[in-house]
Amino acid sequence: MKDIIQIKNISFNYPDQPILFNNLSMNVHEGEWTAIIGQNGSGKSTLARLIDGLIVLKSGQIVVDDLVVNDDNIFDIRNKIGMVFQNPEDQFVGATVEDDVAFGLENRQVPREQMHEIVEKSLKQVGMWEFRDRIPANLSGGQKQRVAIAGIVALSPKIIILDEATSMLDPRGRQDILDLVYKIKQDNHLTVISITHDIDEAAGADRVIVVNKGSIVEEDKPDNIFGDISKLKSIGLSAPFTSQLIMALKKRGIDSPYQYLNDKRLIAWIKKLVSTK
Amino acid sequence: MDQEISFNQVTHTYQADTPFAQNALDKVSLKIAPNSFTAIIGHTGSGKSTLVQHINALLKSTFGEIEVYGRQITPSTTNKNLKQLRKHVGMVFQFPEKQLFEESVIKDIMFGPKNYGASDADAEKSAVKAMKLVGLDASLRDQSPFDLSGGQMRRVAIAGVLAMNPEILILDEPTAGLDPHGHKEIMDLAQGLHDHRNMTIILVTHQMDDVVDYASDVIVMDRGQVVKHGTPSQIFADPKWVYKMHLDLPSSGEFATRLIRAGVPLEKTPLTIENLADEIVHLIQGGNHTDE
Amino acid sequence: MSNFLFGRYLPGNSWIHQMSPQSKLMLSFYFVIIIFFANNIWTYGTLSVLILFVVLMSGVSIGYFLKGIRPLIWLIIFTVLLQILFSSGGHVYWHFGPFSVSDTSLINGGYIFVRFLLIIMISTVLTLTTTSLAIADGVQTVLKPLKKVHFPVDTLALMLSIALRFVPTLMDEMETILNAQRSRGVDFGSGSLRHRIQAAVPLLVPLFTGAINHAENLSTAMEARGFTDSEHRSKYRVYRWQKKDTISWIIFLFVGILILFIRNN
Amino acid sequence: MPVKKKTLRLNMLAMFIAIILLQTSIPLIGYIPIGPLEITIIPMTVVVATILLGTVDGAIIGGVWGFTTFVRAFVWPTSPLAAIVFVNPLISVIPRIMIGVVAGLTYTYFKKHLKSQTVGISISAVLGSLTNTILVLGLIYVFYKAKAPQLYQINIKELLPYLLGVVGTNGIPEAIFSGIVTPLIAIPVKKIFDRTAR
Repeated sequence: MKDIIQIKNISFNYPDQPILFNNLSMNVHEGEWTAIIGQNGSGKSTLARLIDGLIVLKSGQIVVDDLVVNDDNIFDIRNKIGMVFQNPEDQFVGATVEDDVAFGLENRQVPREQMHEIVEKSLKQVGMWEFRDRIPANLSGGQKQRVAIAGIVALSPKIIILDEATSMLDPRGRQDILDLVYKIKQDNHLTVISITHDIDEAAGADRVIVVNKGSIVEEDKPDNIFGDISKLKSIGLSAPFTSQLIMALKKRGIDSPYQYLNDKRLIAWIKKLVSTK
Repeated sequence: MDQEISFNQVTHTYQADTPFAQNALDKVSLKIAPNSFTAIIGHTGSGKSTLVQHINALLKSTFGEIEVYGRQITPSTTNKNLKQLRKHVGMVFQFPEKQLFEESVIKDIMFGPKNYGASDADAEKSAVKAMKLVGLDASLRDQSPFDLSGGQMRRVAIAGVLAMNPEILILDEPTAGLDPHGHKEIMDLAQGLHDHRNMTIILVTHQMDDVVDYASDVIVMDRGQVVKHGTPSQIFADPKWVYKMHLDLPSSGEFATRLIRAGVPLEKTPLTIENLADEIVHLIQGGNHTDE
Repeated sequence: MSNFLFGRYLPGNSWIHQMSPQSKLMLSFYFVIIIFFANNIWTYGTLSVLILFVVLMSGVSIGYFLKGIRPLIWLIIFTVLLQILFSSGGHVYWHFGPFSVSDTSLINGGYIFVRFLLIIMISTVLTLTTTSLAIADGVQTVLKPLKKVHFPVDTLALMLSIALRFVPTLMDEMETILNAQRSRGVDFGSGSLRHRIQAAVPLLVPLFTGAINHAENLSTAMEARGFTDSEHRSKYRVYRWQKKDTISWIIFLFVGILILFIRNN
Repeated sequence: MPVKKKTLRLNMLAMFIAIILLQTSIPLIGYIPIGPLEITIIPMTVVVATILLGTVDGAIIGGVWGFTTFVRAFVWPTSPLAAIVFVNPLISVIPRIMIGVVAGLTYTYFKKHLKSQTVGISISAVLGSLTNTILVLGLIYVFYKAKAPQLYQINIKELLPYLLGVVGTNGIPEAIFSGIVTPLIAIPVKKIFDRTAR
């Protein structure tokens, strides 16, 4: 599998602030869903902005789909990446839903007739076509995030970065958005990076990268990472629900060969326990 | 004097006398016991915020009376009397760090007490106490609140409310946007205020896990009415009803319904992981008995 | 709320609704200019007929207009009174100190009253049939010729559209801040003047800092979506010139010429 | 200018325009009515914008306020003064633009020559506010002298003392309060702004 994003020995700090990344390296595989987790202030959002060239690197190199992130390539790179940010309010540029979806297309000087077609298609994909005339004040946070996703779909990128995109939504809105992104990822063969502190969001990923204080603590499949509850706790994260349940069962003398299972496998295992005994 | 909060047939109409008139509260009657930890839940637009804003009289009812610790609020109560009431009801809004404005942390926290007539010395005393309470280091007192981290700013804002020594504390989604660690700290603070300082806590939230972990009472709002009021286990006993209200079950309940759907015969909806584990163990061991 | 700046948009599909915002904008402006030339009963009469016709074509009921004007009535009466009491000349019926009432001042007072109504009616028609967004677009089109002298017309339009989009957001935030400070014991709208002005500080500081944060985040989001500058973009929303615009212009120009002929020179 | 700075400036201006629009419609944060007079706190916003964004942008924000005043004088006049005076675009717009210009120049001067930021901001605010008052008065007088056509043909000569009275009695307390309150707003806001614009 190709490494669609390669981060090579990068270092970075904000002016007058301590160093955030020191010689950090990581890769993102094409077509995978990668979750980057860590507590607030661990530098994960900065990482997303560096990949998109929104902040300038001090040293090291980032390569996105064979292009080095630098001033010359920046617009080509932004064509390849769609970002959904944390605050639904602060990424809604247009006066109405359709104007907002069109914003990115206008920036790329797409001809008008084509724009109308793309906007309609994109809004239908996220189920917001009926809301096209609405102004942002009359939308919920989840609906605004949907519009943001439509704005990204309209530009047909190769990579979607969710930068804490669900952290301001209620649990239901959160799941809705994740399901939607998953569907869009499958339909369009995209790579997804989700930056989050929601452990259950990360549990659904193909690969998890744990970041703490600007360096990578661990990088592996969710199964291997979520087994070590005490380690997660030590860097301010909670354990996924399923790990907590396995622990609680262990305390009651039900021994498990596993530390972590995803929802489906845990359900299957419990079912087996209940029916065989 | 009666130490409780009671609503008697309270109706609140937005934009009364216009074609847009809308009942945000519709004949709400309820009682919140002193020193309870009450969660108010309901989907967006169900009237939760309107409800709590009546408790500290930011909104006045269109009809009906409210009594808060013996102080009456009716549609005709004058603003002067309302201010006295607000002193006793602290309100922490969503993203409270957005209300900070003073040049130093200590001044911002002193702002509330001073508005209610405390002397500089008294206000400072309460502010210092409040800083300690929320776990802010004393060395931060003269810093600009705008130089702090997001989590610290939120605590300054909460300290600003606590410095007024309210008897009732209303928290509107106090943990929105925080990571798990910050979340737990704020919720533990609320619990500490309830347990050790006898405060009545009213929590508006979407997080059902917090409801079962912290609240003793739950009020469910739907379309401007109170549709259920009870303990967490009473509220979540009927998953179908919970879903009908566009609400979620706590994680354990959610997981349990999936287990049931997969054919694991759990008997009742567990509220916590411990409950769920107990039930599973019970099933497994129950199975042992029949096998023997 | 999307129509904050100018009033209240009423959705509809009337002749006037369908006209392009740029010609509505220009025609309203033109109408105010012809009012300057009206000076007798015939000219005022003609303009009143025209405005009634416009109101009719807007599909909005006269009652709605009258309701809209009601809050302004004291202001209008006060201004008309000023006019009556302070103008001079003609046959004086009554006078006291600097005040006097004469036949000319009464007639002029009447004209001023009509003028007021005409202007408020035309601007009300404009704002009832055009969204703020369309007005912003109309301004952009009207200013387009200024591009030749390197006036950043498109930047201005984008700025205005972002501003209009954020007014409701800031308004909501203002309300929350207001409530938060009220719960901290601030008494707004009462007390001494000094107290009332200082009460603006706990409102405005959070409002401004919030707005600055919005500006920063929005900038990041815009750049992530490929924004470089506002002068090199295609346009999604376009209001085309229509036959209805041409016909309206012809009518208005005709009335304008008519006014020049029937006014007292 | 780098893209980042340009976009940020565009959005900062947009936010201040939005704030001005809010202030012209919500009394509590825009103008404080006292009897027949009203003290507006919008000049403070123009001064704050000037201090953060510079003289040119301050003038733009002032101009936007002026333009709003002009439009409102037709659509929704808030006082006879507005209906009579502000329908003249020169009287409604120019003084407002000059608030930014004067406050900007004063602020830049005092930043170099004065240690105390508060005093510098305070003086800029007082002068900015006075500029507005003096120019509105001056322009009313100029247009009366020049016998310019009036939308409402009112005898300005008789009215002049009244206009001077209203504007003057508003203008003096307005300037004083601007001087006191503006630093209280500008200093914390500048802190956030500087961190953002870094």
